[in-house]
Amino acid sequence: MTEGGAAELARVVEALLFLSPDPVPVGDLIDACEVGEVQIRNALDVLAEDLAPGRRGLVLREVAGGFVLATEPAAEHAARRLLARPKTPPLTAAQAETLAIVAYLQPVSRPEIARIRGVSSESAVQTLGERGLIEEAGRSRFGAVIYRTTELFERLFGLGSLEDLPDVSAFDPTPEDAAELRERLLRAGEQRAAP
Amino acid sequence: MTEGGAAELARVVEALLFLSPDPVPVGDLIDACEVGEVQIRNALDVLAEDLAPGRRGLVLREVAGGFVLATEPAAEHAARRLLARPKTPPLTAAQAETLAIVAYLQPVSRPEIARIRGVSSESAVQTLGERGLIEEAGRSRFGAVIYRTTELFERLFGLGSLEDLPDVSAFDPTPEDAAELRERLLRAGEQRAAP
Amino acid sequence: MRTADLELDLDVFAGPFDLLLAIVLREEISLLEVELGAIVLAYMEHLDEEGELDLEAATEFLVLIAALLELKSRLMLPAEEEPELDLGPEEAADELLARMLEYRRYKDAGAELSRRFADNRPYLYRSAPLPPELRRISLEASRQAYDPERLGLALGDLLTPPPVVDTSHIRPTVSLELRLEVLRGLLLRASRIDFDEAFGAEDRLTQAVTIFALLEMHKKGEATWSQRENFGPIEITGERRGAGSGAAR
Repeated sequence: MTEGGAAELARVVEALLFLSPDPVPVGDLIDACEVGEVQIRNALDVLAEDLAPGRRGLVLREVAGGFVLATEPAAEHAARRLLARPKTPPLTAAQAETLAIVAYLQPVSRPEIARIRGVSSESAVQTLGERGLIEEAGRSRFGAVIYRTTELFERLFGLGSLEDLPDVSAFDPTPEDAAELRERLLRAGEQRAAP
Repeated sequence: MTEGGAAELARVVEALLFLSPDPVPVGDLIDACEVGEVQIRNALDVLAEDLAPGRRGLVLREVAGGFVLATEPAAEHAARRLLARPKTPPLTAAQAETLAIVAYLQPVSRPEIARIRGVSSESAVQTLGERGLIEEAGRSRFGAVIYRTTELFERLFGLGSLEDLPDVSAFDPTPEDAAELRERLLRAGEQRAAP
Repeated sequence: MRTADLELDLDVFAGPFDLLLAIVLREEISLLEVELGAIVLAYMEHLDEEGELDLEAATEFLVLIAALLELKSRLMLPAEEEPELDLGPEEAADELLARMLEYRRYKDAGAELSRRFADNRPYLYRSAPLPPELRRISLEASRQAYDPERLGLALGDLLTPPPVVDTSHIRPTVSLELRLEVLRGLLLRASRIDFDEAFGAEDRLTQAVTIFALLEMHKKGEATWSQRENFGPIEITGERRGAGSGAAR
């Protein structure tokens, strides 16, 4: 395909992404445009270049398994004024922990979440569900509802897919930290045992 | 305002128009961006230039209510392929009954459908309408919307015309009854509804 | 060190592990020596740091304080002779440690998710209905997806009259359903009915119920009626049925 062809296809792709309410997978773009994958990838490259940060009011993002247009961060303030859309509240610590457990262990049941957090996590689970970040994914063998993250979760957290989550072992404490914690636990127990 | 300022503001305006489903009046842009009318007009000029026909997948349009982004016509074919796919999930029992009534009795009013089925059929009628299987065909003298099937209905059922609907006598449990189909359906419906 | 205490911790302690961590790491004292009042203060401080004092936090706190009360009261009772325990002190500490470390992993992962959430919040997405020309389903692209027999079957079901109930033993009353049926039957044959002509010969109760049935039909948009003057003739007009019965044969 010629250079001009890629630019032209990039325009069509931009229009498709503008119209589509959800991120569009590459396969769907190929079908819709009736071209090959190479052409679509080229067109996406052209579009990504045209919409590179700082060039236009829009940027191209790859999230939730597809491509989507979004406004650039510089426009956020004016956009919230225009649409009277309040800033979404940040996640509470309880929500963030619960979401992390669901994201890494999915599908995961509520008792399992409660076991890891040490507290019943009903309200965090419910709020995350209401915010559209997690959803029910059936029931476990024991009848407990199990949860998984949603496409919206990937979109709002800028993840191309769940594969893009950082490796959970990155959050494990260092062996030294673990050893120190163990030491303190034992010491606390000893103090308690000898009043 | 400097040239750079106008370009920057044009990006914000592009973002605002991207987010807004309806045309945005200039006054709203002024309020959202917290700048004067001259700056907004300049930014709109810059944006109109950037989005001149043939340059991008989007174009800037001024319509009655203000400014709006739209896709360029060249993308329409692909957009149709991507987004206007017929939705054909299996019909529920309520939808099949409602559709059968409309297909065989058309034109038929919603109160009549409800009487034959013995239950209000609002949601089935709405879903069939959204899927393009039935459409409104005016109103009865009493203001009730009347329905008929669409060309898409014939297509999705593989019918050359309405004449090709299966002969109902093959499914008729009371073939000896010579009364008109509509009358018999209403009678059976009322018997069902009677306590 | 009495292993029972650690076991007791595992069984009874139901508070947030981050608090347990905080107590163990920061205070470096045993739970037995902690004034419950100090726990309250420590927890309030903890909530303060979190910047949230919502219902969930309050519930967690209640669960925690109840658990601690039970824990402390058990600790203060004289210890009984302990039977042989499966867990040695080291193993018990390890088990508690494993749970605390697992918790800490997801706590930190949660913090990372919160950062990502904040980083991605300024990107806004469009949410607009499709332009009208795209909302229509494309006729050219459509293929047969349904079996027409489904419609015939559905209609057959609708034509099946319910089993007839024998009501011969019931003394005759005037039923609204029957009056509706009569009215609908008449309106099927004629678009206009004169009330007196049709029902003048009926008894008063039947006439009254017929009027009631008319109200019902008016409500449903099936019929309307007019009376030009008090006690004048009542003319009932039915909803005109659609012409013919489509493809029905």
